Amino acid sequence: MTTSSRWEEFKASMQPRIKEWKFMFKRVQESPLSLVGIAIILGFVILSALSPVLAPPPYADPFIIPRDEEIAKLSPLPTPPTIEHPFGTTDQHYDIYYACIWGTITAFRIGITTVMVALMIGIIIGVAAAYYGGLADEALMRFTDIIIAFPGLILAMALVIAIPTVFTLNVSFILVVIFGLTTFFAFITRARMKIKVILLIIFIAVLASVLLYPLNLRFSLNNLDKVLITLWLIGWPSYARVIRGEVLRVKNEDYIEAAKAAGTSDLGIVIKHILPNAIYPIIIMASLDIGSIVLTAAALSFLGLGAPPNYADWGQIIQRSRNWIGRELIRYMHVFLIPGIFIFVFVLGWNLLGDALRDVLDPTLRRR
Amino acid sequence: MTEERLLEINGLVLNFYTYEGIVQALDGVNLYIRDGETLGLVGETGCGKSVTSLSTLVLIPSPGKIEGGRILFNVQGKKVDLLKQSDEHLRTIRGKDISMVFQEPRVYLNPVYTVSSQISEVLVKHRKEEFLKKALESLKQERRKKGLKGSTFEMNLYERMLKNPNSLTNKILSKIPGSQRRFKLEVQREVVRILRGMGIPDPERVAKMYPHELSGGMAQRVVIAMALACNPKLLIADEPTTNLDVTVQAQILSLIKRLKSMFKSSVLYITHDLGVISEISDRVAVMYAGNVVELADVYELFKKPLHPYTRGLLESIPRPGKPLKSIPGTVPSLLNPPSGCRFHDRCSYAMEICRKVKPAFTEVEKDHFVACNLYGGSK
Amino acid sequence: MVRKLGLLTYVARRLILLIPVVLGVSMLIFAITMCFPPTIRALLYIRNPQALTPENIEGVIKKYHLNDPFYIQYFTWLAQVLQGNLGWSQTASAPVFSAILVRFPATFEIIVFAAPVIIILGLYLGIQSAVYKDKILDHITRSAAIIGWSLPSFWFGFILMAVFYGYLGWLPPGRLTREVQHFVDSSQLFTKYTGLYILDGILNGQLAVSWDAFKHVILPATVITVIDIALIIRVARSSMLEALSKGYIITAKAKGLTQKEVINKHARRNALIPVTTISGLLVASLMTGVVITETVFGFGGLGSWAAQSAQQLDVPSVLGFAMFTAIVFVIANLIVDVLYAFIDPRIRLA
Amino acid sequence: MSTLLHIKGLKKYYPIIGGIFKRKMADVKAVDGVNLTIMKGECFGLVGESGCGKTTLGKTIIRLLTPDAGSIYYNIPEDILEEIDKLEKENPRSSKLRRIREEYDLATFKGRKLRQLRRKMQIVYQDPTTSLDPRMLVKDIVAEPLVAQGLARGSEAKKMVVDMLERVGLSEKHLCRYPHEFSGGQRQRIAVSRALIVRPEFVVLDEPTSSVDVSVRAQLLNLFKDLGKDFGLTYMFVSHDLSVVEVISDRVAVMYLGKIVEVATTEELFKEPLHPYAQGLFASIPIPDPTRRRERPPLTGDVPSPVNPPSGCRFHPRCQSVTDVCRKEEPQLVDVGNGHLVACHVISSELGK
Repeated sequence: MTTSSRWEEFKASMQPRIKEWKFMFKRVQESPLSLVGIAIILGFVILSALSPVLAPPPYADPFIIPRDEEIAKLSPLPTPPTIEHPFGTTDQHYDIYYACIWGTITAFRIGITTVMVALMIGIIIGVAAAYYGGLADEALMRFTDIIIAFPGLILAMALVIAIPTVFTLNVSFILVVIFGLTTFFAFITRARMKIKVILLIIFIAVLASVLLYPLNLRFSLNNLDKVLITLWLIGWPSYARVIRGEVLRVKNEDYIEAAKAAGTSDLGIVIKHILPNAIYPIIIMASLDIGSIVLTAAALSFLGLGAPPNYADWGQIIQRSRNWIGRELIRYMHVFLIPGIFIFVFVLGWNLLGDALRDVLDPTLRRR
Repeated sequence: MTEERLLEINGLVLNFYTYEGIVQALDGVNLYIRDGETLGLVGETGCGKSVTSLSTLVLIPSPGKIEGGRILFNVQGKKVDLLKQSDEHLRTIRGKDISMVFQEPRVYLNPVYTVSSQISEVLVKHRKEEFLKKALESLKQERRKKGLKGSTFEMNLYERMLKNPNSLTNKILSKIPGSQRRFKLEVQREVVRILRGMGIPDPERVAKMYPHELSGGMAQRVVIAMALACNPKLLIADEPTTNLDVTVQAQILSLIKRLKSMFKSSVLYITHDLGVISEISDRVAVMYAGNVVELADVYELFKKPLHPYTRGLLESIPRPGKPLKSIPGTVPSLLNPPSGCRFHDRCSYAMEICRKVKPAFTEVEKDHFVACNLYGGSK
Repeated sequence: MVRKLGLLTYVARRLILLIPVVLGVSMLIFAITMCFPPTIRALLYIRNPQALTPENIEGVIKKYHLNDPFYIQYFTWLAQVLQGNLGWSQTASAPVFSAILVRFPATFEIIVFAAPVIIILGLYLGIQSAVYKDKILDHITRSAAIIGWSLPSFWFGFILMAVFYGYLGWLPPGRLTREVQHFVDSSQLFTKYTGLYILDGILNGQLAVSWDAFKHVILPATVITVIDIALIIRVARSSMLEALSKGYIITAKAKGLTQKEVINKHARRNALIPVTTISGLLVASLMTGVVITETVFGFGGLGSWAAQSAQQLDVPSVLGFAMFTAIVFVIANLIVDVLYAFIDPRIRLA
Repeated sequence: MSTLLHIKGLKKYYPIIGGIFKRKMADVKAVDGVNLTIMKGECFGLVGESGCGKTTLGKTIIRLLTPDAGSIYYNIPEDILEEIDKLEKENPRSSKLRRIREEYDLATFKGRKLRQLRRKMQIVYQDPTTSLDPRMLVKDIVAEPLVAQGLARGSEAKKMVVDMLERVGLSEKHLCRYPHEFSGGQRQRIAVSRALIVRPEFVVLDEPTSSVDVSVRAQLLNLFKDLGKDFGLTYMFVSHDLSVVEVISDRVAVMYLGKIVEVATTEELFKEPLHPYAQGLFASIPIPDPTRRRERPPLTGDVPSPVNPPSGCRFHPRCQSVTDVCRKEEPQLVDVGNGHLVACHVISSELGK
């Protein structure tokens, strides 16, 4: 087969997909609010890309907020916006403009990584629970019930203070467990003999090398890292639940049985049929979730459990307003008002996008 | 001739405005139903049968819009165009003069209310006066028997409601718990009576059940009971037996036949099953892609079908010993319906004119209407 | 009869399902405690600060088996929890359990004002929004819901405080004005019957106290309402839309019922079912909201105590509070499940 | 004609889970002791009302479901079948019987053997809107069995797919489309080509025409007939539509509540059904001819629940000619001549006289 004909074939097979996308895009265009959402998120993406230009970092770590220590010594009170500090400064003279610009990247980092990790864990657990059913299902779902029983922020509060600052990760142990499990599963399923042998060899090699040179990684975590880890740990159960429900729904469809009748293996059915048909509600959830994750992270910062005091993070700046609860609050309004607008608009953007996605991807509204 | 027509639909045009464009669902539908007859409306999926029936009740599903035509209905000897009636007037017709039975009875019953509460709703809506009188009568009788004189609160309430059904005070008074005990009892009794008339065994028990506790056949009987509760002049049955078993279907069909002759109602029976059509109807209307293409007596239609589509349809019925025939091609999309006669691209008799001119609905023989250019319909 | 049995079985099954979840909650809390060294864990067992001094800390560790394997520790810990001993709260200078009991009424006051508004107004707006889909009212309600859902509660609280206290001077932060607080705490004329100051004020005949307490509750309750109402609106709207698209709505219309009857009788009852199930989530959301808003307004309830404890790394208080919220959530969900079975006859047979 | 399938005492129960601990409360006895033989190259019709277990029976025979009891002998020589009968009578636990069953009895197949069976036995579902994955292109749908069985891939597979599509009346231009872009009849053609692309010997057609329009139904029936002849297929045609079964099947079995009540050649059965249920069923079919309207009253009552089927003959509560023995004893299929089997006490006692 020549390359050009292969290209033709690729084009032909892509055509219906492009048609689908066009159709979706048309639907998106019809709801102006979703366009606003997309515009907001794009705006923030551009903002974070341009942040080194908009607010040149004075230190090696760009997330450290610059401050004028001399002035801070003279007057620790916040100063209102000036030309030099367009958004004003906080007490101790931290620059709010700088914090807002670089805080965008912090927000993206928190939102997107958390959703990614939550999605990954959620899909694995949800699919496993639904597919194996029975006792495994019951156990996994009770486990998610337990985590869901805690209001997210409150469990996060408990976890953030519980995670130690210096963290030793036993990499050897994890490697042995991962490869051990893979090999084990390969042997109990109908994988090809070649693969089984290769996996066994790798496992023995890993075991031997780990026994010879035990690997331990020591992490030292700042408060923001703890927030991230916490959010990763508590974000997945709702995904697992929804995915499980979707898989159970899809599992009973005729085309799954038809695939079974075609002789497709269990894993093939999961990957080729179940996941593509079950994934859409999760995508909608994820985009709505980024907003609430950023809100939770900001709330933790607001409670003094998040980013350290000199770190570019929106919630952390607002937290500083807690010093003037009462009448003076209005005098230093800029301290909480401006970063708050950033959080609000950022979250609003994701929520608008999620809302629009729900309409576009809603299977009940799809044409037949 | 026309004076005996109970319902007459003339040139009904209905479009759906969807994301993908305008679906021309009904393209000038013509049909009429006489007093006391059963008209079978037959057609394939998506040809507009159900839309026609819903339009008759002026309940058009959401993106749809009626853009032309008339629906004449005989209300107390007077012909009125239903499409021009006020919503208030229509509500007195719906459920009382025209009622409807649907496919999938369990979808069309509210899952959170019992059978009796759903049937009594329609009774209270349209036959309230009758039950108030009954209740009042039985109350008076009982008191006479006991030798009591004067009146009770309940009695007063009924009398006031009879005199002035729409007064606000009466409405508020009737909200007092227990104030309408006897009235409700009368309604309940009627519900059970109607259910028994449907051939439902143990109607008292069924009345207290929720829809999900009923079998498909039983649920369909309940829906029919609901539709016939007010003795309507026209019963529209939209594929009422499609998802039922053949043995249950036979039961329902004979039930409808029996009730029809009992109540002297007319029936508009919609189905895609030619067997059912020949079983139940007096006359048949054949629909194709938003048009009624042929309307005739059932014997005549089966013996001498005129429209090529009707012929094709009758020939595609599997008959042992005969080769199976089918109509080539598929049903067109109503987003972009074929020009002229909508059947022309599947028709083996298609002429040049069929591509351009939409055939008119003409009476070719007495009471036999066809919309086809073969029969000079294009004049 | 069958139906009743079905309902009983259903409730029994829900109750039995509670056991593993409650046990699991305790295990998770215990797992979190295990992240701390024994010297901090010791705080979880003592009932007064004198019991834990640098001299006798070893004794405490030994007494509660804090160096033993984790499963032994779990059972000793669970035994203490079941006796109502959740440890010593340094923040409150009181045992955690009594600290929760003392502060709960304050939080309850906020919730009492917020929750009914959230549910009733949220339902009303959601249903109206569905009935008038794509009309002005729908657009306004939906936009308002999305905005409410996107608002950072602490920021919104600050804005409200800046306006209504900083600028207008109307609604002060805190739980009571200082003088009133003093009166409440020390006067012979005032007895704290319930701990709900508005109610206590009425019971004591001191309406000024009630009024003062009410003024302080308004803003926190508003913040929680505005943020959480979005959840109910959204679910109510979509479930109402779904209910309106069902076949039985056509039946109801074909019966000749008015639009109002169709909506109020046939659609609404069905739309209530998903709203009921989501109310459990609302409880969790309220608890989170309380932590933030109480901190913003310096309102001395459970939430601000928990936030303060977390900041001061007061482990027993934070964990005690977390366990408390989880138990509240689980019980709320049980109630929701039972309600659900009453609304939806189908569930009883499952 | 030789037999392709021997089905003996086949049972398939679905558990009902419920109660406080979600334990098994009861069984839905979907298929409850079915004996059948299907000949090579015939079209075997299976009729009955919904919920009588006909679809379950079809799926169990091709082992999409695991039977709870019974055996399905596939392509088994007559002499071995006789030996099995003998062994079962003498010593049902003998190791020889086990060995034979492992070789011929599909009910015992597992793992790789089961997957290889998929090459020989295929199924076409009732509703192609649900049996075709909405997120896959036609070429991937049709090629799936080839790829899964490792029979062909890439351009070779594509060529086979195109050949197959052309055979069922579609063409190469339909390759890169989603199922929702087709009409019902075309979708069913896609489903047929997926089933036939591995060149199976036995195909279960599970109400394949009940979701398509009347004018298209005949096209599909003709297609099935042609393909059956060309590919030398044996069909099991499951349907509740008797008129369709009448034109396509060679022999027909009538099923009621998990049991076969009557088996006969199509002509015999449609001319004179013997079992009272079969008679009632046949009388219930509306005939598309207004001059031949039904006179006989329809069967009364609903089909009982398959969880607690009636004792004895399962049809006895609805039967007109019920006798005492019907309530107690379960009737067995008896040959009334010409391979016409009926399970009815009344008929077999008449025959005995």
